[in-house]
Amino acid sequence: MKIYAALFALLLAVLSARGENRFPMPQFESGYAMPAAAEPGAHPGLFEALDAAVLLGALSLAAWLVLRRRSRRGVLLLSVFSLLYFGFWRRGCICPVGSIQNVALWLFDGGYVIPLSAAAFFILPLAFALLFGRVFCAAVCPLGAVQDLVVLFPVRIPRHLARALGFFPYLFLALGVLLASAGAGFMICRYDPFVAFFRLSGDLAALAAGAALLLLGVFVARPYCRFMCPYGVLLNWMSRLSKWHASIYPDECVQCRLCERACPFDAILVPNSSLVPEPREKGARRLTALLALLPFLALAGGWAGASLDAKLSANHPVVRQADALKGAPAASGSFKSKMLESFALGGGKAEDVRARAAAVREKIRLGGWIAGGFLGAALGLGLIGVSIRRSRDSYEPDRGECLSCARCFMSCPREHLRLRGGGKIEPENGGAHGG
Amino acid sequence: MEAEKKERRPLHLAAGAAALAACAFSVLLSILMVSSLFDARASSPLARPELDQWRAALQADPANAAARDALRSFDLAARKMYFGSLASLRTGAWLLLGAAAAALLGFKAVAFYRRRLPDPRSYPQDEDPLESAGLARFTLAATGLALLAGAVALGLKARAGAADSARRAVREAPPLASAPAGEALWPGFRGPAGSGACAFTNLPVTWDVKKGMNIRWKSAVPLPGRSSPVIWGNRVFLTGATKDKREVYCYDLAAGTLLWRASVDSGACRAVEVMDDTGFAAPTPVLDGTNVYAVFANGDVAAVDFCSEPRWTVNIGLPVNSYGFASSPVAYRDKIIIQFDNNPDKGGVSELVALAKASGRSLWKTRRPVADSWPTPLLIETLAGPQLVAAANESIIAYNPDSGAEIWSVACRGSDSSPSPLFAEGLVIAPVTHDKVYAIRPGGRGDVSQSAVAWTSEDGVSDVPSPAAAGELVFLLQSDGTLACFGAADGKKAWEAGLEKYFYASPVIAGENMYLVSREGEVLVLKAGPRHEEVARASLGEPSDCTPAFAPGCIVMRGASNLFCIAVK
Amino acid sequence: MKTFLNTALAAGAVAVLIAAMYFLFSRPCREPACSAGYDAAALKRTDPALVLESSLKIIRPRMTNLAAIAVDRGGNIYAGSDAGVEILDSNGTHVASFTAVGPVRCLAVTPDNLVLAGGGDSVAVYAGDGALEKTFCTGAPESMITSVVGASNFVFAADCARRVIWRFDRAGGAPLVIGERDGDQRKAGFVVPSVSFDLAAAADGSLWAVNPGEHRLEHFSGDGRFISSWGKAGLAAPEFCGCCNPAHIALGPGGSFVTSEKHIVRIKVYDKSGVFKGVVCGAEDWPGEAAAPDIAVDPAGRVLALDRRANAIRIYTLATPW
Amino acid sequence: MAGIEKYGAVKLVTRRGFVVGALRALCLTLLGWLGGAAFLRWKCLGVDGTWACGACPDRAACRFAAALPSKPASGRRMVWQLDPKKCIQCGGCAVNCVRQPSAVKCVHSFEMCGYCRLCFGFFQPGAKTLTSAAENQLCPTGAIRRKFIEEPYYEYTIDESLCIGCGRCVKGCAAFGNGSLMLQVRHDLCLNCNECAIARRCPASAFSLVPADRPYLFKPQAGKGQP
Repeated sequence: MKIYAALFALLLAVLSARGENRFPMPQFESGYAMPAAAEPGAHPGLFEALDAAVLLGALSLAAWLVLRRRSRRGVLLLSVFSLLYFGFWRRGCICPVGSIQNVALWLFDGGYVIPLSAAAFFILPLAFALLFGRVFCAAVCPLGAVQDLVVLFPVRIPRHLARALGFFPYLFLALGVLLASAGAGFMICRYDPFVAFFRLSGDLAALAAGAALLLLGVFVARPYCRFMCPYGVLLNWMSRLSKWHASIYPDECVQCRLCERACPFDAILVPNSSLVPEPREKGARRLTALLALLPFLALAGGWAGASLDAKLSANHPVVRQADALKGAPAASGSFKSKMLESFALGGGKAEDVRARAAAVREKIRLGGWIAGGFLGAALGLGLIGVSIRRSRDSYEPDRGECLSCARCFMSCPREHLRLRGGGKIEPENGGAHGG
Repeated sequence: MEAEKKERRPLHLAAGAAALAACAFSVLLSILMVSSLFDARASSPLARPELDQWRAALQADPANAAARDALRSFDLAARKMYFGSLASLRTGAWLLLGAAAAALLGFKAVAFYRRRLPDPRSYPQDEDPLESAGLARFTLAATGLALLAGAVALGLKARAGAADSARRAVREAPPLASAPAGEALWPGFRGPAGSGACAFTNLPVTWDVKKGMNIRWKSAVPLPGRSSPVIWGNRVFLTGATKDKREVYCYDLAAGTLLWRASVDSGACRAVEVMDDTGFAAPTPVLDGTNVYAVFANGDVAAVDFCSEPRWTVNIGLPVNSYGFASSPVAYRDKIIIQFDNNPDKGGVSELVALAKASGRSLWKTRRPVADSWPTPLLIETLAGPQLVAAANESIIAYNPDSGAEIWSVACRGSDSSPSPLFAEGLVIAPVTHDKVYAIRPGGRGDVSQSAVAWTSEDGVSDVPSPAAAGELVFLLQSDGTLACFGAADGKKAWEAGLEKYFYASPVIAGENMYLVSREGEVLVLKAGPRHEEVARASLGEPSDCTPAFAPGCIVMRGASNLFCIAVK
Repeated sequence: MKTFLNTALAAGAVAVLIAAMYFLFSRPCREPACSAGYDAAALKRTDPALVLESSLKIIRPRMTNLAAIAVDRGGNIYAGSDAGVEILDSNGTHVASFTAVGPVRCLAVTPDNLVLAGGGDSVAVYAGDGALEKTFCTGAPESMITSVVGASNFVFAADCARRVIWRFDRAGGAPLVIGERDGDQRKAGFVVPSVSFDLAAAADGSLWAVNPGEHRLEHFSGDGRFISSWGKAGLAAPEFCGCCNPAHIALGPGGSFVTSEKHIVRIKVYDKSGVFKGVVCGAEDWPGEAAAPDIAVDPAGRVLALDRRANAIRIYTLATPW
Repeated sequence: MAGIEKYGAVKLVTRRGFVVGALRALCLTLLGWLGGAAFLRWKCLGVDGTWACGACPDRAACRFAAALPSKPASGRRMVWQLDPKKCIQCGGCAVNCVRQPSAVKCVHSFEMCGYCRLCFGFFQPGAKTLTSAAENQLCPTGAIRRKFIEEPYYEYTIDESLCIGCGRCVKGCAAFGNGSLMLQVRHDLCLNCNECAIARRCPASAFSLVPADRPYLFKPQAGKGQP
């Protein structure tokens, strides 16, 4: 009822200001009681807290399952739970992937208050990645879970191809953060291929794209996570710095090569100490060349990004309105004509809109420089990363790429020994799901 | 191990079969769902043309029971179909989910039973790390470059699109000057007072386009037009049009760069026939410091602000006019007033039309008892208040520019009248083609044909060019080159001269000198005095029917295809 | 062989992937379907053939927030605002102005040039020089006076909250309630869905009142007996459309009617038997206006309309005589 | 963590280990700061979007949670809603919502309704007869119920299971009536997407996030409380 009080006060203000008419209520003689318009409330607020709590619990459990219990089955069950809870029950919103944009908007726009759940969804998985690796991807992320479940006949994508595709997540990250921070919409949510499934409704286009991705996922394991997910980029960085990380073998590597094909994501690094490295000075020369190239790549990227300002800023409502205001009146029924109609209704000044639009364009132009520069630098660092060789004498997970899905554990003979010794799990139902 | 496989075989098969069945089912289901989705789209409540047709039929004939029943049954069916398909979509989604899960489980089971112990010997040798690193570098670089190229291409495309957009135009344009005293101000046809005269004396009398002598700049005008340039502060405006394109141009007075061009289309886009001598952009635009108001041959009237933002565009009707519409608009307070004279024999209606500067909305229209004519109305201030004098073949009528009410009129018997009236020595001097020159005292009311005519003159009756006045002298130029000079007050002819050239442009006077632009582009400069005295001659090097515009230190002239700014260097 | 197969598969996969994403990305932002079947703008257009030829004069009173206008027998124009009343002569030149006791919602001038200003539940009576003579009160707190007229010996006030007309004698006493619900001719009495309930006094001392909810004008004798009514609902030009129209009426020379409507803002002329004559000005002439302009007809037969947005009074002089 | 040390630990080259550890510590601090800032901002923010402690001269006061007024959490939960004052009834709500039919419905503010016999929100413009037959109804799904109350008043109620939020009735009522019909997001249906699909395509930019404890933006309830 507070709202009515407020509105009525507002009304009175309006009346006194503009002498506006009031509506005399009909005098019913038949004793008719006037109903009130129903106002169903929003979902109760405790969901926010609940989501955050469930997330925390799931993450801890996942970390425990992967690093301590080393149980693929547990991870699988947990991921099914996450899919059902965060996916189908909570309808995939809010998810950490999208929370990037909430954080960006909040950091760049003082007016926006980030929902605590969004903040938690952004921070917790990263923090866990810093400590335990990408356990979030393994068992908590609903988008990951739905893809992980359909991995049936994984094929190995040639490394170089995987590398190239691995650049796209950086692209999405840069664009998503740029647009979100400029208030030009949440691109990452817009192109989330699975949220339509979680809602069991949505655009045909979105559903089709999701289905395509899932079908693809039968052969190419987790295509979205590996080749699109912008949040994966951050997790990748954090995971490289992780304090503890899943390892293929419980104690030591016996170089049996049994795990070599166990990872559907091709995130297992084979020992290379035995191979002959290329001549030292050659590598050194290449490395210096790439290092020298780095700033130029960044500059070029920045320039390209800035040159996209017009295209990018077209997503911003104010810019769209300014564009609608320019040029001759549009055909009735068109989107432009509707914008003009609403502008006329609001009774604002075209100059103001134009000024605000110009400001937005400048902002996005600057953002384009930064985002493009970031992409250029990412490219350069990627090239460098490909070119430096660290010698390994045992099979290790690639800390950045490894999703801690625990598939490889059961392919290690030492793990079987451990289980026997521990005797916790009988060997036959220690189900190894490695393809 | 083998034994284990054997005993598990049936399970294995069962799982596989179940998986395949579930697959088939879900495929079928998804097909059905897509179809019902299209049903929902097809029966969308938002677009039901049949319904609208039947409604129209009913509107026409309420008793049409057939249409009524058809409408009702269709409406019911469509609603059923819509909500039905939505419901089936909802249930289908859950079913599909279940089926997919079942298929997944089945396949998992198969994969589980099919699993083999890993056999490293069977693995192909992993690709050589060095080689793969090289490949990776290549593909990564290729991807990056491809993205870069794509971004740049997109960016450039957008740039090209926005190249001549108003935003850039405004950014490049010099700061807007609302012409104060001393600044250039030539806001409409034949200058501020419509007398074709100004007091500037620092203007060149001779120049040479080829050598560039005294030519400040020369820039091409995209579309043809006989409208004359107008000037406000540091900007020159003019219009150009073809049969199906109409544009307003803004040039920088200092440098002559085309700052922007705005196209005008009221959407009425009705074709109109004009004579080549008139063209599609004969009316000269008028300025009020914020907008330029332009009129075109097809009745389109547009207001464009000084930064190229279109304010409004309306069509006041298709002119019915044997030569093509040519009368220029007049700006008065919050109104744009247009003398819209049309040929009654061809079903035209002659009106004086007042549009609101703000919206283009018609504020008032006043019928005019005249046939089609071409003069531009003249706004004068009298003791009794402002008057708008509109000359035509049959009569010269003064209106109240606020209400459009008629104040006085003088009957005449001209035909094809084009010259605009002039205000000099307290007299309205109106040459009426093929009739006489009338000098009228604007005091009276009603029909003042007898009472208010101060003097008339048989000769000096111009047909195309409008007169010009310098102090007490009036200059009347005929298209065949006969130039006559009268005393404005008494109508006594001071002198007359044959210039042996053809003129459509109106004479304009700057200080001492009178500039006359001949049809082939020869510009004669005469003394605007009681004796015929030629000062100089120069040429634009291209034909011109446009009246020059004056700004401090320079003359702006429009040729057939170029705009010239002539100034003493 | 195996690697080749893998590469091919992977390439195909990537193709599908890119295609899917492109499909998503390049999908143009779906534009809202025009809510077809309801083009309000089209309904508001006026048929130019019905527009009566007229010339327009605009006068600008000094007061702002004008709410009502009236004309006296001399043709002087009275404009009421939330501050007071301004008097202008027939050419629109300022004559005088005085402050009112409360905001003026409706205004009238009696034959002997007393100014009646209605608002809230009362009618204030001022002498021509603005001296407050007396105040008539309905005595019903909820009442809301939306129109007042002064006949030779009575003052009528329309009360849109009570949905009745009050009649006072010149002393402000003997309040008589007119137009309450009666079973027979006027089943529901006055139906006033929104605040527009206008009156006009005929020369013979009888009273014309708007029944906006029923879209008709009703005729009462001076002593409050219902005599007759005319007007029908509909979108056509001669009819009254929307909720509560006509919002304002005025009587022209010879008992002809001038009506002013809201929503489709237009001013129309009917002859004394309610036959449609034509439109003085249609919605095109009232851009952005939704409320009905208050109207009055001066002795010269000019139609005065209050343009609240421009804070001006438009004076239409009809070319055709009444 | 002994077990993890035993099974999961990764032996690091010491120098690299040091750098990595430092970076890790840095990232953790950053994340912590982010969380703290988000919490403070959330806690300090008044329902109206201003700092609740904006009254106190130094913003520093906000750092101490004790100094902060404890607001109900729901006050800071935001939900999508559209402003009827900006709405132009373009019909986008009906087609752009991720739900079918849309979570946007027409609501009826009875206090503003004139209970007219001829309701321009219910009847087709120019309907010949005032019956609820299909040819007369404006609503494409027949979601408006018309009930006779007493001469001459009729009550109009919205059947939300049928309403698709196209806003035709709203347009009609706004154009010719009191404007008592308006479009609103029903929060029992709205999924409260992170980015509202309708808001993104609203030509009037009428959608915005509003506090969840006052989730409806009706027009001023004009009829309420006669003087």
